[in-house]
Amino acid sequence: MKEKKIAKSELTSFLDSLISEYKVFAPVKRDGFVAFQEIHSGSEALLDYANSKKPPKEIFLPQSEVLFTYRLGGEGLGIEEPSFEDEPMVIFGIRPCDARSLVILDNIFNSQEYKDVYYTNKREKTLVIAIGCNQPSSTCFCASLGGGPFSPEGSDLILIDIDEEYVVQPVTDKGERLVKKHSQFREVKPRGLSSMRKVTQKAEALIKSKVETGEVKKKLDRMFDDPFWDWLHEKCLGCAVCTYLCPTCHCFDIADEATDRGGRRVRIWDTCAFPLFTLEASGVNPRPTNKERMRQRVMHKFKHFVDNYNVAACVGCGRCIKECPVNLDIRAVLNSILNR
Amino acid sequence: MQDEKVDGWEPKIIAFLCNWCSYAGADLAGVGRFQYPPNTRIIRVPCSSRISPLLILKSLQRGADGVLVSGCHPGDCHYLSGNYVARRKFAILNNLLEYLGIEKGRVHFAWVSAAEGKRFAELITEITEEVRALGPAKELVKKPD
Amino acid sequence: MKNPYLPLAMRAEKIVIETDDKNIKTFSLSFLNEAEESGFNYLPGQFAQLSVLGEGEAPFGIASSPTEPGVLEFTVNKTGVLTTALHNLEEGAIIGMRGPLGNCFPLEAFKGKNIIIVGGGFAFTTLRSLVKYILYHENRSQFGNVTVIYGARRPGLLLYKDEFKQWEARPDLDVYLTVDKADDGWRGKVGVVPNIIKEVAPSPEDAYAVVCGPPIMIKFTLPVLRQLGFPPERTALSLEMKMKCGIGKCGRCNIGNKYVCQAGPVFTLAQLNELPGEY
Amino acid sequence: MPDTSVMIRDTAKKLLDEKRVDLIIGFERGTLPLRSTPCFIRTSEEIERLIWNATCENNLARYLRGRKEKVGIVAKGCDTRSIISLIKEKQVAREQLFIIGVPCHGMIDRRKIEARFDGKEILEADEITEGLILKGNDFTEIVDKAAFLHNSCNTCSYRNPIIYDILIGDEVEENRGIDEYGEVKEFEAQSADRRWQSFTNEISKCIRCYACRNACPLCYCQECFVDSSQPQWIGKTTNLSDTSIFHIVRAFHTAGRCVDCGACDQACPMGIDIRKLTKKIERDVKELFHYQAGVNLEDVPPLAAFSLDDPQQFIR
Repeated sequence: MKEKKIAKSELTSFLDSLISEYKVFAPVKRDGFVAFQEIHSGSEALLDYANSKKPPKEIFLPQSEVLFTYRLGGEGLGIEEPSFEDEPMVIFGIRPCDARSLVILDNIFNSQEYKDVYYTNKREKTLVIAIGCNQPSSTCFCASLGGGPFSPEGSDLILIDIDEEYVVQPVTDKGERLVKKHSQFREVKPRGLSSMRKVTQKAEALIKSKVETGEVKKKLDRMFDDPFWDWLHEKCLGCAVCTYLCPTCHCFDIADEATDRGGRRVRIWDTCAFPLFTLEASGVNPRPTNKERMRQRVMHKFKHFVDNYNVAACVGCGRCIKECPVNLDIRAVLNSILNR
Repeated sequence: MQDEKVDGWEPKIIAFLCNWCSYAGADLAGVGRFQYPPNTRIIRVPCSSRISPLLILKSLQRGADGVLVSGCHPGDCHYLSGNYVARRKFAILNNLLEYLGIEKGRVHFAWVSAAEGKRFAELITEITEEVRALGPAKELVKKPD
Repeated sequence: MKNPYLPLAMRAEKIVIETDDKNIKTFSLSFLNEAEESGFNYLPGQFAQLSVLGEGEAPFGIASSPTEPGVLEFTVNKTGVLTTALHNLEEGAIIGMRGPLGNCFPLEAFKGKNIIIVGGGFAFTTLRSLVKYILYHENRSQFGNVTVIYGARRPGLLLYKDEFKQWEARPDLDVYLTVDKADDGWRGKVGVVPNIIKEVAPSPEDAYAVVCGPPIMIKFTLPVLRQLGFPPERTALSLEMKMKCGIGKCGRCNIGNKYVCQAGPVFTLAQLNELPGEY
Repeated sequence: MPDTSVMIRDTAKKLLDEKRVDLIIGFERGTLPLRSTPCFIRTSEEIERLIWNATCENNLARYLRGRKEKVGIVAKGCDTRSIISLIKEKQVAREQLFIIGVPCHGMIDRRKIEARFDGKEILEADEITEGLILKGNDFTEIVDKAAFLHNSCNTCSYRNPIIYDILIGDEVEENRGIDEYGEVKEFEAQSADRRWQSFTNEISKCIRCYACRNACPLCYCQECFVDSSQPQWIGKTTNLSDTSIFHIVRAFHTAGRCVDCGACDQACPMGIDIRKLTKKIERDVKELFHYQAGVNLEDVPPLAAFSLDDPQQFIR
């Protein structure tokens, strides 16, 4: 599809026109960090940022989500589903790694046999507009996982910053239609395209972190009983920072919350790092210590997910690396797996 | 407890009373026919030291407008020192709740002996009026988000 | 789009106490809505999620057989929050049910084979479904000899006593009941299940073994079956793991790369041998 | 004076070689600038991994419970206070430990540095005596370390280890003239409404990852009240009431035990000011019961004791 451009000075008006039609999520600064939130004016969107603290997965898989409410006392169960009448949405300014994470999550929530209506309903109504990463962080290793600072996968449209303007690459028909519809998008001159190539090459060269994840998978295939796991977890606190801040982690719990004559069933993020995750009512726990839980996290992301969906459940965004309270760096873990 | 209407609002107070003194005091108030407002729901516990802060906070979360914790006077504890230990715990909790901005007058502590039926009735009357003056509980009430 | 998280409304028509410690009850449920009933097609070995609204949801193997329409049965051992809530219900209560979930016993592979059904303790629920399914008059001729070996710690803890009485009287299946510790009235065998299997020594020739039971029983039963000559491909087990969604999304019931809720709960030993031993 | 890292390595090597301990818990170089990471050393070949610098923030006492072997532990002042609390609570035996005490000048708060550079990534950091040389894509800057210490380090008056088997280097001068409870007083000075608002603003950031709880050396309940299902004390969502109760009760559970090491604050990915609560409780414990956690092995923990004349003005 053909590239276009949009002048930075026109971005706000473009966002404003999106806001008139869509619920628009964009990065904003909140409590000292960057978060994806609904904006009501184009000028609210933050353009100069590395990435959000929490991944935008929460737009589709919120940390807490009501599955249904119920009232006791009537006929039957008295269940009421949520409306599912979400407005059409736009995520603007998502990073290419996070856009890819949505495609990875689709494997789970939009599977053949059981469609997760809560997720797919929002997902299908959302346009994804990414902004490429001219300045990847030292913790970014997207290129090791099949992505890259300008990877189009998962986006409908991707913007590449070439100083005064963005080159706009439509990725899907949806993206193309959006470009056609809005007057802010104009023809891009060959000079613009060549600056784009310069920018992307420069950024790609900045990604120094590399892990041979394909080899990791081959190693993991034979590593379940490896003594490696005996010490890997030793400094892990067993908290949920890495999994809750991960754009591809999607495990959840379901719980009921009762009030007087009614209540609700909610689903909540959950994590393999917690003992409760697999603790059975009988007291049996197949993953009783940090060792098994850490192994599950690594195996799930880099082996089981690859077995089942042919893609690792990691996009190399680096959030878990930046935020781990004890600097347990997943890249170091993967590299030591390679050395086994 | 969350579903009642606001107009015609009556405060709801949860009273955790120790089995040996305060509950007996409440009983005596009944036997002695001392009048007090009917807003209080009594929960009998073995000792004031049995009261975990969680019980107090959970009461406020689930819609109690006030909480009273009451046990034997110092020196009278059936288990000798339960109320002394509880006193330290409550001192910290009481300060912490006030510090965080939970209105003074939501959570009350009192010593009531088995002989103080009249005092119990007066205490409940006072607390009910104090809580009524504050209006419905706000801070910790769990609202659907 | 169908919402896979919504339970269907069921009425508890009958609640029967199974064991003398009163810890195990069987719930007979009927559909409130007929259309939902006709859309509900299951096979022995599958499970469903039962809900008590306000308390939660948990998975249970279906203990009834699809050959007896109109009713769905679940046998529930009181262990945690939800099972306690179920036990507190009275007949007539409305229960939520989501299913059928998971795979079923390899019924196609069973056809024409002798079937050895081994169960222990509370884990006879889906086996009961299987026995009933095989004994159903339209199905019986498709299967060879059927041997049932079922044990519990003591007579009072055996499930489905009345049905076992009927089965014992039938000429077309062999039933061996055993207890670890007998009481006065006990006329069955005494000894742990693996020992009884040794004693009965079913032939592995043209046969398929199905095993459900507590981990300790499984652990000692599998070597006995192997010794008798049952190959791992013809030994089936039903597994239990903590589950929440039951539809392969919530991420907790995996063994290696397989979710027990979707790829299981029934696995052949050959399949399990390919997976890590984390269950 | 020899380098602290070298002295730690020498001590650790000796301990392992002489089989006086089976395990050394210390710090090694992290994978990011301004980051070191806990390490567990069992053979003297691995000794070179051990380091010491101003980013050794984690409280290693967290890793002591439940161990059977003899452990050598690298411990700052606050870490030794936690160890004292753990010994008092019989979670670890003094005899089981060889404490390698390291006087501390305070640990760097990398988030403060990140904020100062407003999102520009620090790619390299070198520590010099008073300062840090920070390098990014198009800048190099020297900053004063003291300006970027953790809040808990700024108010710390126990920089020197309280108990130890060996002290590495010389004692450092303790903070003087600091108002340890300045932040608490500032918070207290606001109206009740403002206090509640500012508390809930903080708590609304919580994602219930329990990093605060899990990083805390003293949060070791077999079953945390948030994990209990019978009864279920609080809901599992990020509902503000539930998260508030989590934080209030967790803080309360640290009463008379918290040594203000700041591990909870440091672990929180959302930057919640958890010390606002724990510091208040710590002050109350000091004022009401004249007790400070982890400063000696003798004093009885305040909530395991009482005095006949404890304050009770709040009780009718």
